Parts: sequence; C-alpha cells; structure tokens
Amino acid sequence: MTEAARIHPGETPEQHAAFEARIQRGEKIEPGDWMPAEYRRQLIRMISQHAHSEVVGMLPEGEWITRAPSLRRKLILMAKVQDEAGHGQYLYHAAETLGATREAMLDALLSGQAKYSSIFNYPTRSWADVGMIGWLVDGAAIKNQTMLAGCSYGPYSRAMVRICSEETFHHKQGKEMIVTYARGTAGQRQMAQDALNRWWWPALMMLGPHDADSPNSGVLTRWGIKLKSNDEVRQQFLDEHVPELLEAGLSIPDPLLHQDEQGHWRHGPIDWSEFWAVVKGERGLNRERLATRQQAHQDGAWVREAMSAYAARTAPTA
Amino acid sequence: MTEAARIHPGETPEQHAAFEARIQRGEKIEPGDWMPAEYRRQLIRMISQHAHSEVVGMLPEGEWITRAPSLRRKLILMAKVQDEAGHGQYLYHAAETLGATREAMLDALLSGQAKYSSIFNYPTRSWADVGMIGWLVDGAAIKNQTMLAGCSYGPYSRAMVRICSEETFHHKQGKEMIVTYARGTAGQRQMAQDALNRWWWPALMMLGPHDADSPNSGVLTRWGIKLKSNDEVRQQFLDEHVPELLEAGLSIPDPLLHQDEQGHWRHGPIDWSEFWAVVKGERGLNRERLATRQQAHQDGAWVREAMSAYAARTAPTA
Amino acid sequence: MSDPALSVAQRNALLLRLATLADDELLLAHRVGAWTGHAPILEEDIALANIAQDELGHATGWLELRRTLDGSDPDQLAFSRDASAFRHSAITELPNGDWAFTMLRQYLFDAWEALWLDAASRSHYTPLAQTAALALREERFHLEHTALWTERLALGTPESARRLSNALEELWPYALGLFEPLPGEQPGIDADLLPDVTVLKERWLMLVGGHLQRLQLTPPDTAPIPRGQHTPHLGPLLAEFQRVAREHPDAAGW
Amino acid sequence: MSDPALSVAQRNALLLRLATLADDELLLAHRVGAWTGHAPILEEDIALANIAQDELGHATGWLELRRTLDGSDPDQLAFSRDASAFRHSAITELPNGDWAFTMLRQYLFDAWEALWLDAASRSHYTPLAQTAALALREERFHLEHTALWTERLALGTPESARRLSNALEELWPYALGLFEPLPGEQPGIDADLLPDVTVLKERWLMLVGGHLQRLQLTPPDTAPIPRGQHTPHLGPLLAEFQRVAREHPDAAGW
Repeated sequence: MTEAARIHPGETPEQHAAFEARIQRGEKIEPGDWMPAEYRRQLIRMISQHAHSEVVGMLPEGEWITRAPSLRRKLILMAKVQDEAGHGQYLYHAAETLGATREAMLDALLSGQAKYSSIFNYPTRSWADVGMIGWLVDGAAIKNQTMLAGCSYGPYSRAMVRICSEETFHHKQGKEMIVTYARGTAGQRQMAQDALNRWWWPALMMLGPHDADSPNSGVLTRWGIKLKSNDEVRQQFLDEHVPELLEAGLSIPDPLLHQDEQGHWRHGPIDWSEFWAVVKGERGLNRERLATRQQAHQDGAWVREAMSAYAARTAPTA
Repeated sequence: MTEAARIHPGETPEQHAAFEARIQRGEKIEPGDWMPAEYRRQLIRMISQHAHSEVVGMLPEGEWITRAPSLRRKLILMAKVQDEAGHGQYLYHAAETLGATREAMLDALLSGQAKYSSIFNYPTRSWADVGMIGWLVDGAAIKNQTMLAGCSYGPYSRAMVRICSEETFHHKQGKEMIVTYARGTAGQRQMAQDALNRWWWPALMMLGPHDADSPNSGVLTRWGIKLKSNDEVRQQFLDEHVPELLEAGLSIPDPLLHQDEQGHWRHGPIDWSEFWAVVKGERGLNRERLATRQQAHQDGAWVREAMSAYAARTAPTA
Repeated sequence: MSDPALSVAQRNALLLRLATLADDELLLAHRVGAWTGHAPILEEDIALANIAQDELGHATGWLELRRTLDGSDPDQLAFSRDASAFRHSAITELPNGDWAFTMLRQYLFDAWEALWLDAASRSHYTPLAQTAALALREERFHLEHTALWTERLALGTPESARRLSNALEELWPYALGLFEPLPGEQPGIDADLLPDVTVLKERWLMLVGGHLQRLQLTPPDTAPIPRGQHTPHLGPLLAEFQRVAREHPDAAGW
Repeated sequence: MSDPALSVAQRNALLLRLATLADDELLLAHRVGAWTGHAPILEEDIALANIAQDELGHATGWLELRRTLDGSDPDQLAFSRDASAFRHSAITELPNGDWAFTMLRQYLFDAWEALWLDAASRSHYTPLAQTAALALREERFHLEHTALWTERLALGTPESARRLSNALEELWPYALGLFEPLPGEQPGIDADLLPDVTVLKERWLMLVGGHLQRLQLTPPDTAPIPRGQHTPHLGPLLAEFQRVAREHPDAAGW
C-alpha cells in the first residue's frame, strides 16, 4: 500500500523526495515550509473534519446539560461540552495555518459537503449515554488522537497533544460514571447496560473501516500523517476497554468476543452496512444534527451582523 | 476661552463647522467619521496618557499585593490591580481606533516622552495607602471619568462608561477599608490618618491646574471632549468626600477648609510648586516608576521574541 | 474575625436569603447552559458555558453554606424539591428567548449580583463574606462580558437595537423584582450579616441606568414583579431539570 | 450523598492534606501575584493576576473546609503561623525567577493540582468533592494556559528553549516531591475520602512526560525533594506575607 504520492503540476519529484526525507528523519512540517499540494489538501480535509466533529459532538451530550441528576455532574458535563467547543477552536486554527478559512469550513459543514464523525449521529437516549460516550467514544478518540499527536504536521500534532490531555479527563469521568451506575440501583445498572448495548458497536466502527477497505491510508502513512492503521488502533482500544467493562460487571453485546492466544481481545464480525448507512445519512440523526447547527447559525446571523457593524464603528482607520 | 480651533492644511472651515455642529447636536464621533487632525491629535494624547496612567498605576498599589493583611484584602487588591491592567487595555484599544499603535504608545511612555498622571509618583508608605488611594484617588478619577463618559468621541466615551463602573467598586472598597481602620485599633487609626495627611493634597491636585492656568481647555471644551472645567470637577470631589472623611472621624490636613454659604466645601491654597515639581520629575518617584516599567519591558524582551517566533511557525501562509 | 453567635431570627434570615440566591443561580445556570452548542459563534458557546458553570458554582457555594447552617443536602434541595418550595425570582425561569434577551437578562442579573456580592463581602458573618468575595470576581467578568454585548447590540444594527429594546421592555419589571425586600430578612440586615437590598437598588439603578442611557435605551415605567410570582415556564423547567433524578428516587448517588 | 461519620484518624488525614493544599496555594498565589505590573505583556499581567486569584480562592476554600472540621480561623492560619507550622512543598516558596521558571513551575503544579482535584471530586467526603469539582474547572484553564506557554517557549527561540530547559533542571526534583505520601494520610485514602498520591504520580508522569517529550525536553534523573524540606527563601517570604498583619497583632479585623 505504499503507493507513490500524487505529484501536482508545478511540483517536482525532487521536491517530493526531499519532503519525504524530512518526514523520514522525524522532522515536523511547519506552516511556512514547502509541502505537496496533496499533503495540504489531505490535512485540511482531516483537520476540518475533526473540527466539525467536535462542534457537532457538542449536540448529543449537550442535550443532557439540562437533565444532569446532580450538581457535580451538571458542572462536569458543562465543562466537557465547553471543552469540545474549545477543541473545535484549536482545530479550526490548525486548519487555518494551511490556508483554510473558518467561514469556508463552516459553510462546507452546514451545506453537508464536509463530513464529521458519524458517531455523533446516534441518539442519546438516557443519562447513562453521557457516561458511555465519555468512556467508549472518548476512549476510542484518545487512541486515535494519541497516534495523530505523532503526526508530521506540527500544528496538528500540537493541537492533538493539548486535546488528548483534556480528553483524558473526559474519559476518566465517563468511566467513573458508568462504574458507579453499574454498582448502583437496579435502574442505574439497567441504564448503564442499555447504553453499552447501543454504543459498543458504533464505538468500534468509529475507528474506521478495516485496513483492507481504507482508501487513503497508503499516502497518509507515507507522509507521516497516519502512523497506525485503523485495525491497529481498534485493537488497542479493545485491549484496554474490554477487561475494564467486564470488571465493571457489564456484558458486552458480542457473543463472539474472545481473547486470542497472545491475550488480544478479538471482536465478532462488524455490521458495516449499518456504519455506511449512518455515514451516508440513511440512518441516524445526520439530518437532525445538521438542521440543528443550521438553525443555530441562522438564528445567530443578526447577532454576527451586529458584531460586525459594531466592530466597524470602533475599528481604527488608516 | 472659546478660541477657534486650529485648521490644519487640507481642512476647510466648512468641514470644521459641520463637525462642530454634529457635536452641538450631541452626536458621537465614530472612528470612520471625518474629524479635524487636531481633534485626533488631542484625543490620542489624552487617551494614551490615560492608558499609561493605568499601567503605571499598577505599581504603587501592586507593591502591597504581597503584604495584604487578610485573605479577602489580598484577593480584592489582586483584582483591583488586574482591573487597572484591563483598563489600560481598553484605553490602548480606544487610542488604536484613532490610528495610534500600542507599540508606539509604549515607546513614548518608556522613553519618557509621554506623560501619565503624576499621582502615581507618590510612594505608598503603609498598607492604609492602598485604601486611601481607592477612596481619594479613585474617587477623584471617577469624577473625571464620569465627565469624560459624556465626551464626543464614541470609543473613549464607551471605554469610560465601562471603566467607571469598575472603579465604583474600587472606590467603595477603599472607603470601606479606611472607615474600618478609622474605627479600629490605635495603630490602624494612626495609619489611616497618616495616609490621609499624605494623599489629601495630591488627590486635589490630580484633577489638574486651576481653570485660569489650564492651556488646552478652550478647544477641548468646544469639541465636547472636556465637558467640565478642572475646578468644577474638583468642587464635586470635595463636596462628596469632605463630609465622608469627617464622618469617619479623620482630620483633613487643611486648616482653611470650610463650607461656604451655598454649602460647598472650599479648600485652602494649593501648593502648586509641589505639583509641578512632581510632574516634571524633580520630586517623587517618576524616575523609579519608569525604571520599573523599563526593567519589566526589557526582562520581557526575550519572551516577546519567543512569542513571535512561535506565532510565525503556526501562522497561516498564503 | 470569628462568627458571631447567631440568634434564631438571624439564622433564619440567612437561610431565607441563601435560598433565594441559590435558586436564582441554579435556574439561571440551567437556562444559560442550554445555549452550549447553539450560540451565534463558537467563542460564545465557550463564554456561555463558562458563565453557566460560574453560576452553578455560586449556587453550590450558597447551598454548602446552607448545609453548615441547617445540615441540608445540596443535591437533595436542587433535585427533589417541588416547584412551590423554590425561592428564585421569575426572571431566572423565563426561557432563553433570542440572544438579545439572554444577554440583557444576564447583564441585569449580573449587575444585581455583583452589587449584592460586593456588599455581602463585608458581611459580619465571615463564611458568607468569604464566599461572596470569591464569587464577586467571577461576577464582575460576567458583567464586563454582558455589558459589552448589550453595547454591541445597542450600537450594532437597527435589528439588534430593536431586539434589545424589546427584551428590555419585557425584562425590566422582573429585574426590579430582584430588589423586593424579603419578609424575615430584617434581623440579618440589622446585624450587618446581610446587605440591605433597598440600598442596593439605588446603586443598581445608577449603574444599569447609566449604561442604558448611554446606549439610548429607556426602561419602561412599570411596577416590579415580586419574587414568588411565577410564570407557566417553571413547571416544564423543573420537569426537565429534575427528570433523571426523579426517575431514580432510590439512587444513592450519581 | 451525606457525609460519612468520620473516625479520628480519618479526620486527621483530611486535616493534614487540607493543610498542605492550602499552604501550597497560598504561597503560590503570593508568588504569582507579585508579577502583576511586571509581566512581559499587559495581557499576561491580567492572566497572572487571574491565576493568582484562583489559587488564593482555592486556598480559602481549603481553609474554610478546615474551619468546618476543627473550627480554625483561615486568616489566623495564613497570617499568624510561624514558618515551622507551614506544610507546603518548597516548590511554591521558590522565588519567581524568570518567565520560563514561573510558567514551568505553574505548569508542573497545575498538572499535579488538576489531577488531584479530578480524583478528589470523587471523594466520599462530599464537601471535599464539591470544592474539588469547582476548583478543577479553573485549574484546567491554568493548565491550558501554562501548557501553551511552555510550548511557546520550547519552540520559540534558542534563548527561550535554553531558559525553559534550565528551569526544568531546577524544578523537577521539587515537582516530584509533591507526590511524596503524607504520613498519616492513609486512613483517609483507605476510606475513599482522599486520593492516593502514588496513583496520581503515574498519571502525572504520563501527562507531563508526554508534553515535555513532544517539546523535546528531558527531565533530569533526580530524587524528589520531599515536603518539609525548605529553602532559605521561606523566611523572607513569610516576613513579607505577614508583615502588616504582624505589625498590628491587636487588630480585630482588616
């Protein structure tokens, strides 16, 4: 899969070779440096998609801010959703270092052109979903982000380091919630188990298609953007989370789940048709999530206009 | 004193007349609007001087952050000095709307070209000085700033509204401190009285020379920048503060202080030679204050360089 | 600096006022928190989440203080009381409305709260004075933020000015209601444990009035809507607020 | 959700840990507060004043909690204790040094504190859990701010990288010392009232180690400087800190 990278008009194989040599040496690529147009394009795609995921990711959990069942949980959830907004900000900034503009990226999101992680198209049906998202979805995201923290593009790598350190809190808080509920009343236990039943497979799928079905991986690996394959990251996720879930006394909804001879946890076959249906918006809340963001954007139009008008009044003139 | 405003080359009397008519009608002048070059110059001078006063004004009280005698006072003092930094920021922004740059303004301060309020060249000798500054110096400043909140230049006027509302807290806190100490132990009372003895005359003088000796007032009044004369503002200050100080049981160090037939408090003769000596830096801590700011600026040079170098790495390229 | 021994009337006065403070902040935090993910710009999602957390933190502070006085459990009070036991002002239960409404409500409330905290930071009841001094810092950041927003909207476009002016029309009588004296609070005021709200009202009118005047906004000439008078929005609000907790009445903890 | 009845050993464990927390934050707030007016840019005068106020607020929170356990007066503890009665780690008494030293100390301390608070927000002693959850929010903002500054300095100029690396050399053994177990704390840990600092140390090494590695900084291989071991800076620090209060031993209040 180490296919040669596409050489754009105006670029030379020598430039590409020098660029790839830098990456081989473990150097970080910084905004002012020469880089292939395709490298730039792929990064903008990935980073903006990642930013959009944070922004849309505020919605499923955000719904529960008004329903959190204790003062401490309410505070923690507000802080978590706020962090997601902050992560979106970091990531938009990182994409801006490649020449993308926030406005164009937002337009692409709202018009449905740009993607975001389809995990956020699943509904949150109970309060325990908030904990399960923290434990499984943030747990999976951390595995992925830890990998990306080593990526070749400096600003993305650094954004990942910062985001990872915050996600670690979310992950611990989510786990702690579920562990508490799994030991709690019958109603709390049931809520936790039900959340696991619904989030288990989506969490596995969010780490992306099997390596054999992953179209962009070759060149992304060669350029040091993607340092591990989807299946490798998924394996790490499984090996960490399966024992912890079992220890919490929950059952994982996969009858074929087992440990292999090396001690790695192996999952049963994944129903990828569901994954693709959600990605394409044929299932899940894609339409609703976008509508919510569009509504917020539209409701805020007069506010942004007022901001600009006010700024124009107080801006320095030459 | 309503001398005609200076008409610069390239400006016409008609422009001036239209401009002054706007001010007569009570309109605010906004950054994009036409304005006489002299109006712009005077405002930049005043606003930057005001900003510098906030920045230098952090020093005399800031020295006491490390010595505040209770947790609550330490917190309040930190917040107050922080507010002064914030006011400096607002005001630099307001001056920037007129085309001044922060860098040039700071250079002018550090090189001694620009002025700041000479009240901050008096030393703070005891903890009670912090309270006395809050009560008298902020009290005098509020009178001046309330007047400036009505001034014709929009961004300055609005900055003043915001600053005044914060200063009101400082003023109350300062008064409350002194009133407490005036009722406290013999040592506290003595400290409060001593602070009043040292700050009374400087506070009266900080509102500026008598109207007869005030060179810029004519045109500033005509342009709606200065809505009251120094003596009018000083009278307001006296009428509010004298009764409160007396009620607190303190004696005001002016044997000729008395109430006139209309009930206004009249002070004895002011020793303006001291005022001008402090303004010119012949007395007081002008040299030390500037040296402190210069030192901070110089110590921070490598930090600002590191910031720029880092920003350059992560800035978008075209 | 030690706490004076409290008389029964003084202790009751403190409990009364703490109840109104905690409930106001709880409900306001709840309302403001609902903006997260829906604000006009991402920066304001962050800012509002921050304000909501601060207000919730203040509510927790008042409830913890109450715990030291009467042993009550903060979560119990927040999540298991019926509507009739809440002591907030209706201004905090009103739905968020548009951005102008949200910002103006927050501004009017922040100004009231900052002045109350400023006065309370001099309370002779030291635990209250400490809690107030800490909360005051945050409140003044809110006030700065919301004062700037009301300014932006007032001086922005005709649309934003119109919306702000409508919000003022609606909010003003509720805001005035914050200053209605609490029956039973007087013994706390007399002992310098609690601020006198009638004195605060004058300061508030000067602070808020000056700001509004500068922005060419005129409050309507209406009577205050006192605490205790509620709107039809309270029921649904509490149903949402307490929903999960009430579904699990046997839960020992969350 | 109600507080468990505390045994004598548990109560003592809480008091011990509260003393270290409060003293660390008091002294750090004192040091950081001294930057106000002297920072490299005006924005940082504001940011540092903010951090200092937060840390002082946390100190006050711990002291208030202590008051509920043993009736002690927070101001009395802060302003009238002798050096030998302070329980902070020496990392907080060191002078500010240059900007790199200040920012790195703050970063290392913030990471420790955030992890401690995160764990403590799950304490079975509810008043501690509430106070910790509230402080955690602010601490994470500090951590973000100081992580960014260490990044800026590490990746800025050779000069800034050199200064940061020197600071790391000096600070590391003190930072490790924050994790030395407190004799007497175990009963609190066993009862899930207090976090186990040895567990926190692993998380801290991962969090801080990852950040430093990314910035190509290597901590020195040195032994921890335990709490209780002080530097010659403590005497002058307390002389300044307590100067006004000690000049007026008869003052009833400030």
